[in-house]
Amino acid sequence: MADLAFWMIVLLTLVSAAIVVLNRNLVYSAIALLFTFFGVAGLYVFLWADFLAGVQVIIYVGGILVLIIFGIMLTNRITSVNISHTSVQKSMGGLVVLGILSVLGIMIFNTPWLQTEFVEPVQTTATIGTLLMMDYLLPFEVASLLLLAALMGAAMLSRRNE
Amino acid sequence: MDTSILSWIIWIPVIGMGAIALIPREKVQAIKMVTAVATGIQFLATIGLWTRFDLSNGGFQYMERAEWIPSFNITYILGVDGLSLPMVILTGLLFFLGTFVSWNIDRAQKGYFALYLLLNTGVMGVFLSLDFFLFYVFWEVMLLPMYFLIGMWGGPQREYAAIKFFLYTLFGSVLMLIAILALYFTCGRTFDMLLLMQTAPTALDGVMFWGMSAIKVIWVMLFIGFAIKVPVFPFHTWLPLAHVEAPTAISVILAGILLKLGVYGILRINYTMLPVAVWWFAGALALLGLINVIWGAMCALAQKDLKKLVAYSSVNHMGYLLIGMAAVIAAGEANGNNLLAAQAGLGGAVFQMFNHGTISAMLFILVGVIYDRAHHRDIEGFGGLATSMPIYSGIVAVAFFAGLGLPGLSGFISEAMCFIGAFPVFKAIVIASTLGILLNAAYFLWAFQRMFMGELNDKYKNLPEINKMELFTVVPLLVITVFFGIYPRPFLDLISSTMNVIIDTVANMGGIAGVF
Amino acid sequence: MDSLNTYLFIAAILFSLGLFGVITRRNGVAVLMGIELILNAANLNFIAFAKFGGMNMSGHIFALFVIIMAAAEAAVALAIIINMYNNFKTINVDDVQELRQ
Amino acid sequence: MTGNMIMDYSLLILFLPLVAFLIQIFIGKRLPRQGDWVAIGAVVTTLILSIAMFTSMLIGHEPHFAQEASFTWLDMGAFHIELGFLVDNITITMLLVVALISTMTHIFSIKYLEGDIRYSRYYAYLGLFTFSMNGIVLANNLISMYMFWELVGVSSYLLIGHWFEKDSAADAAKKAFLVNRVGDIGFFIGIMLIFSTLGTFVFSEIFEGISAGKMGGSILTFAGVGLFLGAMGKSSQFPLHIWLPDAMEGPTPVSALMHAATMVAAGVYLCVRLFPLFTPDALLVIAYVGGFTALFAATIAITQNDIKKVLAYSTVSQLGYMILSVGTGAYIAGFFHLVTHAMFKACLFYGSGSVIHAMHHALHKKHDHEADPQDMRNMGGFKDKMPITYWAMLISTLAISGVPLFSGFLSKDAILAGTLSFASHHPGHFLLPVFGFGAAAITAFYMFRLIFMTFHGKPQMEELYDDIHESPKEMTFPLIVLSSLSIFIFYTLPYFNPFSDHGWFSELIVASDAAVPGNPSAHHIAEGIHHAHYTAMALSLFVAAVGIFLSWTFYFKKKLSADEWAGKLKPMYALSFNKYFFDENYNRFIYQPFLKLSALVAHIDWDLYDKYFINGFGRVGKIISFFTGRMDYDGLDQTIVDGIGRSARQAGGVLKFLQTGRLQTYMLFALLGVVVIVLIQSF
Repeated sequence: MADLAFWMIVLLTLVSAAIVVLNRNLVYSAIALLFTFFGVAGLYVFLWADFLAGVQVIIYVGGILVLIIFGIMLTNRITSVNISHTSVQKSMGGLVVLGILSVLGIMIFNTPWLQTEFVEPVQTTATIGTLLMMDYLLPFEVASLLLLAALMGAAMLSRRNE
Repeated sequence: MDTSILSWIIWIPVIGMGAIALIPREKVQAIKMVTAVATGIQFLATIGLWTRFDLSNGGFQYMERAEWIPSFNITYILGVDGLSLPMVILTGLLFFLGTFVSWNIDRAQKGYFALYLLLNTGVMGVFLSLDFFLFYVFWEVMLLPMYFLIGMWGGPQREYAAIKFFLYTLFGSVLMLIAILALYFTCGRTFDMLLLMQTAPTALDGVMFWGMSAIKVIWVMLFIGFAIKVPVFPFHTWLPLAHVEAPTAISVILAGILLKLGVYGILRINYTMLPVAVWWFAGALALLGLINVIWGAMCALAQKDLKKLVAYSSVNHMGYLLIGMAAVIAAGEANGNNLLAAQAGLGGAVFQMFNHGTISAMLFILVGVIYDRAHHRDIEGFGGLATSMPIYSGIVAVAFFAGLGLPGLSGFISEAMCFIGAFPVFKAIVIASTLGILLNAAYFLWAFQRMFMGELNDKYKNLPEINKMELFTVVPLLVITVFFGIYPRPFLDLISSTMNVIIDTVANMGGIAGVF
Repeated sequence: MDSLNTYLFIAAILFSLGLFGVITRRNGVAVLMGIELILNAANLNFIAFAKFGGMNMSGHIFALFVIIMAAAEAAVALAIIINMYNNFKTINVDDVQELRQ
Repeated sequence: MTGNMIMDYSLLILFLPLVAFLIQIFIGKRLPRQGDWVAIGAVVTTLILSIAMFTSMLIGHEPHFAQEASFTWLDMGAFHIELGFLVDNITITMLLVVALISTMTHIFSIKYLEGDIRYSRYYAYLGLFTFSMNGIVLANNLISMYMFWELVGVSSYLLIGHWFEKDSAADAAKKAFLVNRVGDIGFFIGIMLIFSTLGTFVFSEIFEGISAGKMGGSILTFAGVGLFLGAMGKSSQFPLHIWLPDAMEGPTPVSALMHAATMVAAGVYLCVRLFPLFTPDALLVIAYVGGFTALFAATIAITQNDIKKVLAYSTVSQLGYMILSVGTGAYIAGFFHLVTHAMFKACLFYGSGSVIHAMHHALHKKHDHEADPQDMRNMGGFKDKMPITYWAMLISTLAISGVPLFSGFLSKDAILAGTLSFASHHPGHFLLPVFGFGAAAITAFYMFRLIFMTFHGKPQMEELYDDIHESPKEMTFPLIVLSSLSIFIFYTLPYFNPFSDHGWFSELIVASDAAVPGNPSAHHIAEGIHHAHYTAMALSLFVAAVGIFLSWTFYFKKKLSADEWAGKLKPMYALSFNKYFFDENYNRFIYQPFLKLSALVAHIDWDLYDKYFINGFGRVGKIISFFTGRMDYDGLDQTIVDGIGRSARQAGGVLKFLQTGRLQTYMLFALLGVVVIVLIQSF
């Protein structure tokens, strides 16, 4: 059962990811991306990362995807029926990407990964919280600074310069 | 002594340079003050070195050691001994005085003083570094500011002079680099000079390069690299040109310190790392010294340009020094263990280094003084200046007399020591080179007569007398010259322990020199 | 199913797809989507390593930071794209060919 | 006087003039009277101190008195030099002579140099000169002697060139220094030879070493000749005599100081000090050089018309005597002559200075700037106008001519006796006494010629005659003092026999034995001199009489015309008058060729070697880079590279689209690169 669910989620993720990159219509791509994100969130669940799965859904789906769709809306006339776009150098790109994939695959399967016994976590969210406030306090602050900077930068950039 | 005073001495000018970089180019006075303060502090620090220097220790003192590039065994080693300390003090002094000589530089002062301080760091670094790689780096650091200082602030032919100087010395340093690398790879991959001094003689024993003994090949390559700086006879022609075209302060530094770097290199590296080859080369060294003496003197005799005359006099004076250096082999078995002659010769050579530093610096400053006033340096174009500028001509007279080796002034003692030391080994060469004493006097006195004696040239009736700033730059050198001329003992005490170490190193190789 | 290699390979495929999108898409927003895919692939790796490395929570923290980064990046990138659109009246990246020979 | 006091006094005598020099040079101009009183005070003090030392020497009456003190000057371990003083009877006597002549010069110069623009400078240099000479006198080792030796050279340079506005003075100063340097080279080589063999510079140690046989043979001869070469330069012996007559360009009191007590005396003093180390061969060289110089310079003096030139050549000739006596072993006689000569020669120079001073003022009054105030042909009959000068000069002339009752007779006689004795032992060297007696005759002749031309006969420039006056007290005082000291009594005390040189001098100043094994002992030489004493006396009296008589007939009675005889002996006259063309020949065969050679060397160095050889490297480099440039461009670039390029252009028509400006393409290729690298790596 779990196996089946797992493979279903994998399939969902990969197929929707393929649609994201291959579909000519941007709106379709965006919607496919939604499913990809959900799929990845599902995989997180399988990996015992419940907190992250939540975050994934909230930020990616609730934040980034909405942003992307806004981007599409803002840059294409919504009235034009065909919000589509073409791709270039597909064959060449596909070849290279396949090459990369095979390289990665060979690497993945040939590397003797160091693995340790799985320990069932007591509570991931609390641990993450503690870690963020203790060990990773500085990166945490830097990240907040980064977000602030991104906010200001985005505002600055998208302003019409009169 | 666990201090980092040597590092401070080296890097103070760089701090000054940083400060200058922050000052706007219009604030010339501030730039000059910063230079003066930086060089002044450095000079005081070198004096401090002297006061706490252990005279009885012939080895290195104030050592500093730090990792730099461990993967290539490159370390940051500094140290000072009786050979380098006088040079360090001289460098500190001349750069300090040189700042005031440069006071009248009238364009691009910011760049000038920044480069000047960089040059200072380079020179100090060469004298103080005990790692071959560091040595080479400083050697090159010194080259570049010199190129710009001559090429941008020099006389009419400055670009030609600068490029010639640069190419000539670069040629030398390439040879030196090859030799350094050869030593590095044959002697256990280290640049540490102290280590090389111990390992090089044995590690190189029997090694051949292209069918020649590696020791000889490396020795000669290093020698040529240094000889260009000295300059030894066939490599000397960059010198008159560079000296003549350089601005006064840079001529002072060139003659006073840069020429000594060559000699210092030969003594520090050729003599202590490859002492065997000294035996093989000493005769040639003395002969080159003779040629330098006579050739330089004759060229000086024929000069019409005062600065060129002084420049050739450097060639001439360096000849005495080479002869003195060659005397070191007197201490060997083959020459009857004549330690006395070796000490006189080597001590004389090092003393001559210092004395030539002060005397030629003085001469160049004085040439600069008259050039600033008359805007030419043609000896024949003056006449009777002693009437219009009595103080100046008095000082010039003393400087000239110092240059011609008058007893009571320091130049005499070092020249005499060089001769006395070399005499037992190279009788014919020394006797021939005593002719230099005469020629020396001839060109200085003749120039003096043409410039200062005779009827006063009306054109120069109202030349202003030497001013306070110029006096300030000359008088310390004058005092040193007179003091060491009367009582040389403090100086010789300073160097003698180290000299004995070098003499021992070379003399001990006498036994195998025959086989070699 | 529940092995590290599986997750890694899934992540690799996801990465390759993202890369393909980045390389081939002409539309800036689409390129951005590709980048998001790549980032997701990376995150997947982190989490997978975290789980199979003895539930090391540092992996989660890293993933969290990547998500934060992604959010910031998406905001800035979209701002750029909108700016570009304002200037060039297109968001097709290959129409913006200032670098052309 | 205790030893310590002697040393203290010597130090004071040495350094007082130096202090005066320093004061004068730095603040002299700002002192009242330009500070001449500082200098005079200093030398007068040294004179008093010297007299004190001298009296103590006379009272103590120790012939072998000697006192040494030294300090370490430099020390490098094995190589160390001790500088020090040696005070013995010779030193004390010499110090007195130097102090006396120096004092007289200082006093004489007050009026002679009055109003000179560099009055304080002049006194400063006199102080330096005195200091340097005292240094030579006191030295107990070769190094400090050499140092002071050169300092003497410098001070002479400064003083001869005192009036440097005149080219001739500047030339003369330079010439003096350079000619001396030639000698100094020999001196220095001698020092090196000795030091490299014996390892010491101290006289006594050198002598010990030589007696012990550590040094000898030809090396010692060479060393001796080298050292003597230094003496030749300073004492202006043939062929290095050329600087001395020119040095007359200096102020006259300087000439007096230089020719009587300081500079030229230094050479003789050196020979006296170092006598024990000369080998027989070296001594022979010395004797011949000295003897020849004595005669040679005398022959030049005959024909000179410049009053100072006559005295200059006479000095050269007298120095030749002293050197000759060193060569024959009778060096104490030479030293004796040095002392007596100092008095009368200084007196003669002051006399001539006094005359020139008078002439100068007279000419000045007449606004005559053409006539030469030093030319004896413009003088004549000054006897009545300048009685003190006349009598002083006459006494000195009698002394120099070797007339009994005067000091010169005693010393000259001793020298001539020495040569006679030497010749009797070595009959092959009969020329030495011939030189000596010949020179004696000629000396008497030309000195009286000087007296007669200057002080007797009709005034040659009548218009001047009335304006000639005796010089002021400051100038006549030294004349009186020094001419009195030319009387025999001062040298023979406590005895009064004017025909015997037996006195305090011969008792207190005794010769030391030669250190070289095989040289005759001092006793032996003294014996020989004693033996030849009366023969020499008779002969010298005879030749002096002949000389004076001839001079009297030529220039006083005018029985024989000098001009006529000059015409008859034209070639010889011309040679003598032109000083045997030494200057001209040196100029033609040495200076000019050497200057030309130097110019050539400089030309080779700068215009050939540097321009073509060194810059040749640059030029060759340029040519090579031109060709490599050509090869690079025409060969490599145009054919091969461009060939590839051309062929690539067709294919590259496609490839150029690689540079699309599309970032994605670039990225694509970057990724391709990654794949390729990974693939390559994995193999």
